Amino acid sequence: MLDYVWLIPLFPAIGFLINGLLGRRLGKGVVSVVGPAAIGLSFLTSILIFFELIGKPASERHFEKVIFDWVVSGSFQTVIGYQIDPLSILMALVVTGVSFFIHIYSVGYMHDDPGYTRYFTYLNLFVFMMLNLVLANNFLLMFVGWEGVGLCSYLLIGFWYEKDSAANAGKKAFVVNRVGDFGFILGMFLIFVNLGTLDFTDAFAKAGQLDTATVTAITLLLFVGACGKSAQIPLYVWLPDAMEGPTPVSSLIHAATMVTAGVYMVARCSVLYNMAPIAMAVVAIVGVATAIFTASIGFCQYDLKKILAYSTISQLGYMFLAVGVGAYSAGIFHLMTHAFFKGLLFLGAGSVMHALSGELDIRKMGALRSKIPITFGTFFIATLAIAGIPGLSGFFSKDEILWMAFSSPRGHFLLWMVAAIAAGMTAFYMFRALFMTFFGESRVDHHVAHHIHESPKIMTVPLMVLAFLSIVGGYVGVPHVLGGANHIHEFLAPVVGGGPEPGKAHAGFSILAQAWAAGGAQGGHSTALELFLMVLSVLIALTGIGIAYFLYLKNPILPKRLAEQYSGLYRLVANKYYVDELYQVLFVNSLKKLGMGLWKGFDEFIIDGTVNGIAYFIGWLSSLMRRMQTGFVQNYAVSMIVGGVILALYYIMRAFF
Amino acid sequence: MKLPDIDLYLIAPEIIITVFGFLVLLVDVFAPKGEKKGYLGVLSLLGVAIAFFYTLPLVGTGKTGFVEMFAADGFAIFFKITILIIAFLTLLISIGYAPREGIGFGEYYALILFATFGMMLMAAGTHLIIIFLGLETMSISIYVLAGMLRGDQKSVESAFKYFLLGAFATGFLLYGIAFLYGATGSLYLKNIASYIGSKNLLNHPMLLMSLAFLTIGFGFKIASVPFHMWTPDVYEGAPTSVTAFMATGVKAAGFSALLRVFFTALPAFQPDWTSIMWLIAVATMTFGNIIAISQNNIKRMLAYSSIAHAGYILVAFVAGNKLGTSGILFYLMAYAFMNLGAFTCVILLGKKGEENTLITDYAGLGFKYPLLAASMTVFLLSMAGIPPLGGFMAKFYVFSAAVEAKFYWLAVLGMINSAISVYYYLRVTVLMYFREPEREITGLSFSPAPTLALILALIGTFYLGIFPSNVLSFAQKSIAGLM
Amino acid sequence: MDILGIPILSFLIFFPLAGAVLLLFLKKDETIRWVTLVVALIEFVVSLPLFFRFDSTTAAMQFLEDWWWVEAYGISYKIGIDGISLLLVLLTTFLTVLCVLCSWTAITFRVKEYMVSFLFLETGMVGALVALDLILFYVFWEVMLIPMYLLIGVWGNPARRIYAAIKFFLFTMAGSVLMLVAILALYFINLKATGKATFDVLELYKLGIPVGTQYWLFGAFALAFAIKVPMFPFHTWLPDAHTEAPTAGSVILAGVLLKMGTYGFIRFAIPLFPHAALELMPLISVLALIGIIYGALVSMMQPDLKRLVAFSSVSHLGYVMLGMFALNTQGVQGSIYQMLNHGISTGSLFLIVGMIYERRHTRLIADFGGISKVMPVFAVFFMIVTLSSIGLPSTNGFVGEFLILLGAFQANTVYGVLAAVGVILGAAYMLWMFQRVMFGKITNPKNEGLKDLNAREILTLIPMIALIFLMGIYPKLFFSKMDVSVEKFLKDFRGKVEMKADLTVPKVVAEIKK
Amino acid sequence: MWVVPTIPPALYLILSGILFMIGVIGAITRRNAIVVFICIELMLNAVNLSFITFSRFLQSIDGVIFAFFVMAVAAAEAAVGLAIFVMLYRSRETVNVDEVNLLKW
Amino acid sequence: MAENFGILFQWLIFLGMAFVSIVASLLVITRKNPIHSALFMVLTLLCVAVLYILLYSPFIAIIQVVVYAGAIVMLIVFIIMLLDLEVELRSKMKVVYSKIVGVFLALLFLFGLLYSVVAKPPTGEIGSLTPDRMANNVKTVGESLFTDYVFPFEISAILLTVAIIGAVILSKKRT
Repeated sequence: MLDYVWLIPLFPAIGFLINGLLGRRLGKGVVSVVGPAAIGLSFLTSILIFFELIGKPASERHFEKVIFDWVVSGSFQTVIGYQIDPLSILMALVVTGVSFFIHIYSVGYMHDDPGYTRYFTYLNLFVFMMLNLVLANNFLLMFVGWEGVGLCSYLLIGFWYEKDSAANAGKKAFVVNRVGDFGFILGMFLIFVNLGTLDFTDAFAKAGQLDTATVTAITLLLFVGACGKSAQIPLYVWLPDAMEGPTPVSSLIHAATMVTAGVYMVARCSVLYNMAPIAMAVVAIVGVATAIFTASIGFCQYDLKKILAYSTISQLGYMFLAVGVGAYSAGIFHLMTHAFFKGLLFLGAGSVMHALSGELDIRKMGALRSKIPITFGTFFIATLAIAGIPGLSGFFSKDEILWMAFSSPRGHFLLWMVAAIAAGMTAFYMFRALFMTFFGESRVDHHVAHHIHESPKIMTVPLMVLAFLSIVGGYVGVPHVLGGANHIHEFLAPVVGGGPEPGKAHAGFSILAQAWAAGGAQGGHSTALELFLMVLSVLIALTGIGIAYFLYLKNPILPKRLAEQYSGLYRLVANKYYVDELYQVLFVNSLKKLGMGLWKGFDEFIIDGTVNGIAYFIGWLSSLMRRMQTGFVQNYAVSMIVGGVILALYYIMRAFF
Repeated sequence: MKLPDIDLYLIAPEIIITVFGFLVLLVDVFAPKGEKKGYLGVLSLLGVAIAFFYTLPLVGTGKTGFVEMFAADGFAIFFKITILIIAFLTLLISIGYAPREGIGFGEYYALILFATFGMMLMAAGTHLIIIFLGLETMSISIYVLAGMLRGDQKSVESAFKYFLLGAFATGFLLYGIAFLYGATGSLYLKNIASYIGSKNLLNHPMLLMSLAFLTIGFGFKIASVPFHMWTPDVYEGAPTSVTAFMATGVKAAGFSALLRVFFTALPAFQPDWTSIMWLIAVATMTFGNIIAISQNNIKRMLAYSSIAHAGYILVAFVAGNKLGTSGILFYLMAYAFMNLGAFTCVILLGKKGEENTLITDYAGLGFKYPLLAASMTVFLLSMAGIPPLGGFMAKFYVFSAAVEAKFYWLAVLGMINSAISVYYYLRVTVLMYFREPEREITGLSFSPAPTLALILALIGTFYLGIFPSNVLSFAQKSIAGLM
Repeated sequence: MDILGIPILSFLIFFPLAGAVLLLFLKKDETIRWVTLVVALIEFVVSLPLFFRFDSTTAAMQFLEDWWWVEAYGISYKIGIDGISLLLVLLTTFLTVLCVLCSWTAITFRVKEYMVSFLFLETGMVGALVALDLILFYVFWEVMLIPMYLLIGVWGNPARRIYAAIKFFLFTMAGSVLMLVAILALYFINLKATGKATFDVLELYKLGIPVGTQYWLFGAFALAFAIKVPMFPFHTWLPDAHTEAPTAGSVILAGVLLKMGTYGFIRFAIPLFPHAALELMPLISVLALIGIIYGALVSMMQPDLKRLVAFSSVSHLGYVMLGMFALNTQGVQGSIYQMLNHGISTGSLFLIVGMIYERRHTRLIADFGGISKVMPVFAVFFMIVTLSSIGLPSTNGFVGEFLILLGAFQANTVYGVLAAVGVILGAAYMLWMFQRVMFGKITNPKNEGLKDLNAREILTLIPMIALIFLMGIYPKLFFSKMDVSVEKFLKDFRGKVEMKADLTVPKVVAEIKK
Repeated sequence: MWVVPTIPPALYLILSGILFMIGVIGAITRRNAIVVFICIELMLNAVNLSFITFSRFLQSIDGVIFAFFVMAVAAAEAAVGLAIFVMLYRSRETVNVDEVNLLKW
Repeated sequence: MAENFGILFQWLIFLGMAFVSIVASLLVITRKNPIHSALFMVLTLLCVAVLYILLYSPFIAIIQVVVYAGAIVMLIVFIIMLLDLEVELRSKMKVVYSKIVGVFLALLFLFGLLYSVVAKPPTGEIGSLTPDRMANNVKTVGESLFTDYVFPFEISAILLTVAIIGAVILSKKRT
């Protein structure tokens, strides 16, 4: 079965081709079958392969399949080839699985959209590209997927291209991603220049040859790519705008799968990252900073999807924190659980929109819980999961990250602290959204209110499946401290290792970490401390929930008053710290101005001016010189004399020399 | 007292031309009046053709005659062939043009033949008197030809200017010859050279002065700066067929005499003349090209262009090597075809009482008279030096000579000039193809003779561009006796 | 291999010419179109065996023909192809077919003259690509100018076509005149050193030229080619020429004519003057980089679609030059590949712009918006081509761009990094353009009734799209053809550069120093 | 006993040069075309003087012959030139050189 | 002694003629009336003719008087009379800068010219034609013309014919 790994991306590709080339002829019915079925088959294949893989001993869980030579130029040799190992199959499962349900959901959600066929075409293409990304056995093919998903993201964000905001958002996503890709591409160059290969296996095997500076540069550059794709500071700005796309797209691409590609990539390159402590520190810091920064933005948003978007960014920050402290498996674990609950949250939001005829402003919702109970139920589960309530998937994964941030040799107390606060903030704003949407008084527009309805089965079933997964998904990684086996950790260990070995931390935070250790917190690896921190984080989350409850259910007027009291701060946060505006001024406008200046000033004025100037000059000279031709014979004779005198003087001079 | 050996075969072409010249006059006198006199042209053509066939057997003989005053060496033969071709084409276009303008009487054709006779003497003379007399025969014929359109003020003015300046230049030329004679005691070019060599007269002021005088005299005929000033006026005013004849024939003959005198009689002074000629060459190219840009009469533009071409040829002259000299020969041949071709087009575009020589008259011609316009384009592009036309190959040889002689900058300046020249040649094609006509030109008649000339010129232009080998190796062989 | 007893390359050169002559005797526009199409198709079909019969294991010139032209001067009619020119020849014959197709309805007047010019142009292009004799090359090089000049000037956009045509002609002409002098100088240097009168490039490759002289000669060659490419700052003719030319003119200009410049570098300038090329590498690379970024920035602000694409060409060809002057395998191969890519992507872009121009008679971006709605098929094609142009992986653009960047990066890290910035900008301006044209609501009522592409137009675009993907997904097909040639090119180059110590035949030095 | 030296050729040549240049000056200053032509004849005459001088002092006949042909040419030119003047006068009523500039630039 | 006197006499004649010819030629270019110019031209020509005799070239001297002074100048005078050109005397001479420059340059040229004849005497090969053989050179010239120079002589015949044809065709009234 492993040999048929190429089937996994092939099915979506076939689906893409059928829908893309023939979809309009075949009609909606066929498209609704082909689209999800392609993914379903792919999902099925992944499952089969997964089982075959776990049937093997841990050390043999690696398989590569080369399809054909791709770019071959001198010593530069790359192939189209797929590899199966725990990491990639896990990703493939998540991708195909979540995609499958979201496809099904989409059949209902997009049912009346005129671009139905186009939608599924893009979606299949996306899955194909995503699978290339996760299954690739070399950097270049990964990059194909990497850019490919970016393209699909672009296409799907701008799906309703007639809306300027959608088109703009799509373009923004693509360009910002390109900035990230710029780093990725340079990272690849460095790898190739130093190792002579872009093949994962080869490259990681040879990684030992790299010196620290190089490997740091490589990893940092790759991280720039990850920042772009996974919306980390400073390249996160595209993701909130990406909510212009259809909601299932947000769910699939901008929550569950594509945006996590950066995390996957860092995990994939764990060998390299482990060699570059500084880079890891950067990853961790950027991750945690993103987590708290965007969580704070989530406070003041009223657009349900935007809240979820910022939450996504924040959660991605967590994942980076995890991989940054060397807890790759924790990061991937969170990636997986996040895919479930965040996918669910978005689908739920979609369901809400469906019920409210597209309304997204939570100020115009409220008291929906009884009207759309399934949506509410699943949404509620997901919210609990993301808030880190024990028992649900989010709790396990988030808690592992927090613990690793604290305990890992690359970790630090401060990282933990910030992350924990961010977790509390997450709980707060998620519940804020939940409360404002489903509880309290209805603020729904009256002409919408009378036909609020639950979504059809085809939408609610995926919700329920994902809700189920959000609950149980965490049990593959129950930490040892709670008596779990942490299967996922073990499963991934052959690929990402057990993280950096303790004590080997020799740079980055090591000094601080040692100080912390020396400061008496050497219980870092003690069970008690772990449990204590776990409880602490749960408490923080509950506090967040409590505040949300207090502010939005008990005293719904209070938030407004607070906002008025601290209007400066409020405006700052509500306007997302003006980052977009800053970028607009810094990059977009200045580049436009530069472009204009170069065009008008340099191209047309200087270069063309010079060229035309010469032409005009010659023309002018010509019109001047023709006047010498006066028409008077005697002037002509004088001209001859002039020539004669010059000649005569010249020749007589020659007589002397 | 003994008569020199007279070898009439040697001067057979000249004799035939002269005889036909008189024949034309006689036929004209005895022919009934008022009729169309196309046959006069045909008769002249016949003369040229016969002369041509009498020239061919002389190829490679290298004989001299009349006390070595007259040579039938390769150089002379090459030029004679060129000149006869020019005369032939000129006569062909004249058959269409002269009657149209009311000058198609016997004297016109006779004068063309006599001028041809003079040119041939210039090419063949190895004695200064022959060269001088040839030059004068040519000049006087052309003075008259230029003023043929007696009712046309421009034509009269052109003859007047040409005459005054021509006579003025003759004075200088004569002074140069006198000094040559005074310094060496001989009028034979070969003797002059050997005398200079044997007596080592390199710094003789009189000889150097004579160089200056000769440069003025010949520079006038070939229209090099600053002795070029007559060219535009005379070319513009003269009847177009005569202009064509002047632009090609006079220039060719002028160059033949220049080459003959400088390379045969004064090769010792090559280092002396090189740098000043360098200057003249550059000035000639530049003046011609730059002023041509702002012209609005096609004849005048072609006049300036012909000045520029003289400049290109002078580049090869400056190079002074075998390549250059043969390049000049080739150039003049190619130039004859393309320039005569261009003038033929100019003539074909005109009709009685309407010359249509403004460049704006060419607007929209490209699609109205596609073949005429295409031919004109070919000639202009050839003059601009675009391959695969004769003009390109000609320029190629000329500049390669300069490069060979290590006059890199001269070659570069030449090529830059060539690029500038493209502008005004293109201007005509722009008008022909890209613009709508400002006024309708209708009722053109393409009489057979000029059309034939056009075709021949086209063939020549293409032939020299695509298969330059034969003519080039002929030219290379031809200069053997010269240097 | 012979076609009708004529060696294949000669056939390829002169067949279009024969076709053009045939056209002169035809009267009806429709017949003329069909005949031209058939001629172009035959030409293309005949050129295909080149690809299949090409021996990709040798770097030697193949399909060689060698006759004297002007023997006294050593000018020969020597033609042949290697892996580098092979693909460009095919590109030429291929694009010509599409150009004829896309001119079908766009050209309504003087069809005969148009088609004649086009076939004439094809002769020039193929000739220049296969010529192995400098003079022969120069002749074809110049021959290309005239039909292109006419194409722009006669069938161009009325407003500024004359300005554009003259500018095109004079720029190119100005560059090439110096090249002729340099060719001559090279000839005489060779003549003095070896006593052999020849313009045969392969012979001249062997010549060691003193470095000081190389600078001059390289400079003269480089100027001619740089103008043609066009490299910054000689590029200003391009936007005008492209904008004013008819669609097919733009296609062929972008697709093939610009490649003449880059091809000239790789065939003549670099191998003939390796030391100068090496020494001037930073200069050219920096100019290429400026071109990349400059082109992108200026492109961003263009209000006119064609002008935008034209400036994007400046940027793309900057990549080509950068890769070539990386002078390593990846760079050079990428560069050659990018030449093909640019021909296809930008060619298609011009086709597409032409199609929409035919419908709306405007090319101003501001006049469009929301076209996707009314022309969905068109939108798909446009999107794919746009993506190819910005080098999205799995399209052809990516492979070339990536290798170029890689090559440049290996040659000089800074170049690689700066060039990669261009990739970002490329996405920005292309997508912005796409957005403004295709997305949003239809604001201009004139755009509401636009018809989607017809069969002929789709037929024109499909081969392009197919190639875009084929070249993006299975580039080996093409790389395998040029591999050996490129390796030889680089090997010769390195060999010569290392030979620096005993570089010159002493005789030559003495001659030059005089 | 003093011996008067014979007249050196240089003096003749100087005279010839002066006459030539007077002719040149006349030719470029006078307005009347006929006077201009007279001046040109003066130039030719000066050249002839040179030829004869050289002929005399080099003791060769060539100079004399050349002078003879120069005269023939001068006569021919006179004939044609005066005809041109007459023609010019007929069309313009003037033979002033600076009124004849229809053709220029 | 006698030789001395002869030579002295030659000097006198030479200086006198030179002086007169220069003055006359200056008058040629300064007299406003073209007739006067023409007549002073005759004077110049006559002076030069005398010098020719001094240079042992009586043939040329005769031709000078007959052809030049007799024919050409008469033709000129005739034309002046015919065209009635004295009327134009009244128009004043325009001072054109180029003419002043021209005069200046011509003088400069003259110095070059004079330098070149003074710096070195004629260096040409000395022929066999001693002055006494030269003295009756009508015969010598005649012989030369019809032997060695027969071809140029024939050419000059054609030249003159051309001139006549030209003169006739140009000056005849329009048909």
